[in-house]
Amino acid sequence: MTEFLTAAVGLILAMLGLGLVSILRGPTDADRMMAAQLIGTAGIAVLLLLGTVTGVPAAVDVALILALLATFASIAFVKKGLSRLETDGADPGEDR
Amino acid sequence: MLPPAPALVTTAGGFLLVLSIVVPVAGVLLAFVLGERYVRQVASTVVPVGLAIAFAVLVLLPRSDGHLVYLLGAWPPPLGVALRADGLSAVMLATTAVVICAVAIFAATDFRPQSVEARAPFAFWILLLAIWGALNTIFIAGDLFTLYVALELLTFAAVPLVSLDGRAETLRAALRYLLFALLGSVLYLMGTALLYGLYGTLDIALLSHRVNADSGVLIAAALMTTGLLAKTALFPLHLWLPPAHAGAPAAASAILSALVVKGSFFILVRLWFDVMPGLPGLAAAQLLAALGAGAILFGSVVALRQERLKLLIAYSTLAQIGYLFLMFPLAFGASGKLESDQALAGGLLQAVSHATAKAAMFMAVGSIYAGLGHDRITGLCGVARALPLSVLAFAIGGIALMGVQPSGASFAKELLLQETARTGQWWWAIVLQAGGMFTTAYVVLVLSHALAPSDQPIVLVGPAPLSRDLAALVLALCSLFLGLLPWDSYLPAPSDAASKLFGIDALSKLLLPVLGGAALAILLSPWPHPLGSSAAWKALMRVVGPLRRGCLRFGSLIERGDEVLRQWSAAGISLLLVSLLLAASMLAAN
Amino acid sequence: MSAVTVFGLCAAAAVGLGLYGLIANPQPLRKIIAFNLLGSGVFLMFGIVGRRGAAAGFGNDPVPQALVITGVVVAFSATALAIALLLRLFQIAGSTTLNSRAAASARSDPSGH
Amino acid sequence: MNIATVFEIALAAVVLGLAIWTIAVPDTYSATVGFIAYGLLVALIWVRLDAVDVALTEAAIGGGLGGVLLLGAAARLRDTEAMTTEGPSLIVRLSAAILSASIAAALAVTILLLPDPAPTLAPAVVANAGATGMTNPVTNVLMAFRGMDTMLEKVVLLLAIVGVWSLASDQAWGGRPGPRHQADPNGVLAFLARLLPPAGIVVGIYILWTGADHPGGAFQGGAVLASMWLLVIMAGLVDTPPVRSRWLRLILVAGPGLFLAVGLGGLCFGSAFLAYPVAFAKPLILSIEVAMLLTIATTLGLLLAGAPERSAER
Repeated sequence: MTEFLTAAVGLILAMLGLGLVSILRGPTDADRMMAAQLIGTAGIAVLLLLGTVTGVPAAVDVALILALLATFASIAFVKKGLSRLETDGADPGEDR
Repeated sequence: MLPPAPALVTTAGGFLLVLSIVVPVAGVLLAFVLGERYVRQVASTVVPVGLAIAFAVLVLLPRSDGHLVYLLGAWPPPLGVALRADGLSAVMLATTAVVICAVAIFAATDFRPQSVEARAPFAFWILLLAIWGALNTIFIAGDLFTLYVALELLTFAAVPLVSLDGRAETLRAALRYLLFALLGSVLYLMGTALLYGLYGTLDIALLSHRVNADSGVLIAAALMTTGLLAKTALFPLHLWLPPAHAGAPAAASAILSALVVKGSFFILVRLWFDVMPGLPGLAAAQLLAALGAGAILFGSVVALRQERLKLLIAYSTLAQIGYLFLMFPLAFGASGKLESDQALAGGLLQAVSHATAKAAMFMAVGSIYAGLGHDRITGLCGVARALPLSVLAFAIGGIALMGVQPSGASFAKELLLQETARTGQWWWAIVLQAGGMFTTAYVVLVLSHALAPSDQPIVLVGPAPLSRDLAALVLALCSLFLGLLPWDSYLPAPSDAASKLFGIDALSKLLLPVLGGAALAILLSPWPHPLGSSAAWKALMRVVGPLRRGCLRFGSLIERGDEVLRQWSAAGISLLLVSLLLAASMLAAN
Repeated sequence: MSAVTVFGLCAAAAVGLGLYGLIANPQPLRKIIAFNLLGSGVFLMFGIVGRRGAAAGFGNDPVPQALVITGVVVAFSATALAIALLLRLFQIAGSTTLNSRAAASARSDPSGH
Repeated sequence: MNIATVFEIALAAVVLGLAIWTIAVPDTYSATVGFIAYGLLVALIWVRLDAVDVALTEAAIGGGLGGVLLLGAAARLRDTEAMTTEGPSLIVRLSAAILSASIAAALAVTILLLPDPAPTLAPAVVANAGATGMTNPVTNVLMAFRGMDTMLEKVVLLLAIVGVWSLASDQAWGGRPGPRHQADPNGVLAFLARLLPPAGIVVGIYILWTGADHPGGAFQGGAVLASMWLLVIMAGLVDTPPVRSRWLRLILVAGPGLFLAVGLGGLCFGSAFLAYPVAFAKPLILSIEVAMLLTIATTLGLLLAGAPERSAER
């Protein structure tokens, strides 16, 4: 069972690596920022499996923090991106 | 000065060590909460208390066998953290307290809290207290990681001081300083990680009994040394120092130049003499001193070519930092073991005299700048009549620094020269003498401009409060009479050395640097002298003209070299090179 | 090959990359990122040291862990201060170069005295 | 080679790939995104090294808040990229690369040659754990055995705040840090900023509370709270407080202040500075941690917000 779970972790990591390659190359910033989301979801999966495999229940707490902070990073990105659009457009005073 | 065995109990009076850290830190917290209006009152309460604590340590130390120990939380090392003070710590604690006190008096008029513009005083007083707390921690912490936190505390307090006036230039200087200092502290931290991995403790006393000539230790030592050199701004890692020290407000420059660079220097001394006594070996020590010699040459020559007084002093700090590193090879005997503490005493004494003298000089220059509205050296004519006390403080500070008896610098030089004779390293005697001459050169240069008569009367643009000049003057006098103090209860210096400071012999030792310095000033300074139109000067120029042109060309070459070395990438590459060279020489020696 | 070996090499490589980026990249923001990378490499070294010292029922020596937590917070504050300086410099000078000579030639008037 | 090693190598490869990307990519913004991904993944390495406390810190502060800080700066500085001068010459880059590589190699060799059995303080930590009544060894080290470092590090955070604030212009001194955020009050951002923080606050407090006996603590909890606070600020629901506010300043010194006060209490009435009386050790440490949680959350939030930019009246 442990081997199976570890293999699953390895598979997720491999997928994550491949996903990162395609996303980070991506033409727009939005593509790149998907990386944080990808890490958020894949990282949570890895952590939950890892917690079970290695018998470290606190890994769940790390997954919890990862979920919150990855969301936060995405929101920060959206906010900066939006404000950039706005400064390029009509309202230069905001969010400089 | 290795303690006989790791002292793992709190000694009587050890609580003073705690207080010397807690009092400034409590001042920081209190000042932050009470805010702009009361920040100066908090500082003026904390400063005398801190001064009293430092002197209490000074009094108590000889009575408790030369060591004070305090176990924080009553946890003995390696699990807990100990505070330890020996003679070196006590001397540095007292010096810091005196300098901070003088700077606080000096700054009291500059950073007076006002209703509209309260940002600068708020930051200045808090950062001043924070620097004090950080330095005290550095002088007495007995744990390498506590030292790291203290080092970062020092950097975080020093960087905003540089950019206090908010001009783009000073912001750039502060950013360079911060980034380079961070690079230095990361290198230090790397060494700490390796040492913990090797010995399972970071306590200095425990480590000193556990280290052996392992390759891992030597690599850790090389990394930590390099990191500390970057923070001390030893040539060629000095890119951040001149703009930062010259751009800060005068009171801040005094602190940065006199004290902040001594913090990392002190940790370096601890590392080489206490954590791993003698382990780095003679070759690495020679390398350090060679960099020091380079600092003396580059710092002094570039200082003589500066147009602005503050930059001149900043470059002179660079040269003086180099001077501090000459003690390292002198402390090693021919066998590569640590043999003499006298060189260490000389080096520490030099650090103390530089701290007091340089703070006085920066404060005097601050007064001159405030009075004239500029600090161009060629525009200083007549300032001696307009601001006599400021110029006097500058002159006394300069005289103390160039090693006139009975200053601390002369005593330190005497100790180091004795060591060069003892160990047979005559080449460092030459560097020591040359360093003294260069110091004389830039002091003479400035004074000859300041004392020259002026055609038109000088109009002062700013107020010149008496308290500012007095603070600088007292500090300069301190430095001048340092050689008379009874050092032997704190530093391993022979008590009879001070008596040799007077007499015919001493006079001849004085004349050489003065004459040499005056010659260097004439040869290397590119600026027209106020007396340049007099007949005697013209006659002199006819004789030395070709030589002077050659020297000036040499000077401009050095200046260009300095500019290249102060590029970020060049400094970074030098940093890595220095660390690899240090590691290689240490590995070769063991 | 154990976890210590794999991640030890990883830590050393992160240190090397961080050092290179800090020195060779001209932009201050990239230097700050490189500093963070460098710092994380050093922290990982502490982690390796602690992992090797696993004993008494702990998988990792708690002392280096505590040192790393302190170090991470210090590194974060350093990053925040550096970025605040950088943004302020950009606001005032309009450029972020650390090279004072280039900055002076970029603007016509050399400011100050 | 067993399957665990394969997993470790894969993890190290992904992390190193991200590190190389972060250093090598020409666009600063992409480098920042790469660094965020790197920071979040390094947390996995820490879990693998059985250092969950550090993993929490690294995920929250290293990758999360640190990444957002860098992201904000990169967004603001984006337009400068075009005007930056060209990088250092090839020789400089080559020599920097060679020298950095040799330092990395020296480090790698040293790490691999560390002595076996490795020295450790873990047994000593266990033996003295009874004095504090807590079972999380890292919390014990941070709050008791090396309490001085932790207290000084809180002062470092405070100085960072002073440093950032000191960069304000004189007109803006005392005012509110950062720009005023505006968002559609009925938009998705405002919705999320109402939805997420309650959960986040619970998580933050849970991380603090569990820190007594399990991985967690004030730093990690504080970082989560800070991110929730910033989320609400970014959605325009509340504004940053003016730095003149006395309350704000009290919160900012609460952690180190209480720490110092308890330490001085130990100096006056107990056995030593920063020594806790055994009977009250746990409640004392917990109350310091609660104060630190508030201080850390506020400090981290304000460090991200930046220097005061607007006077408080507007």
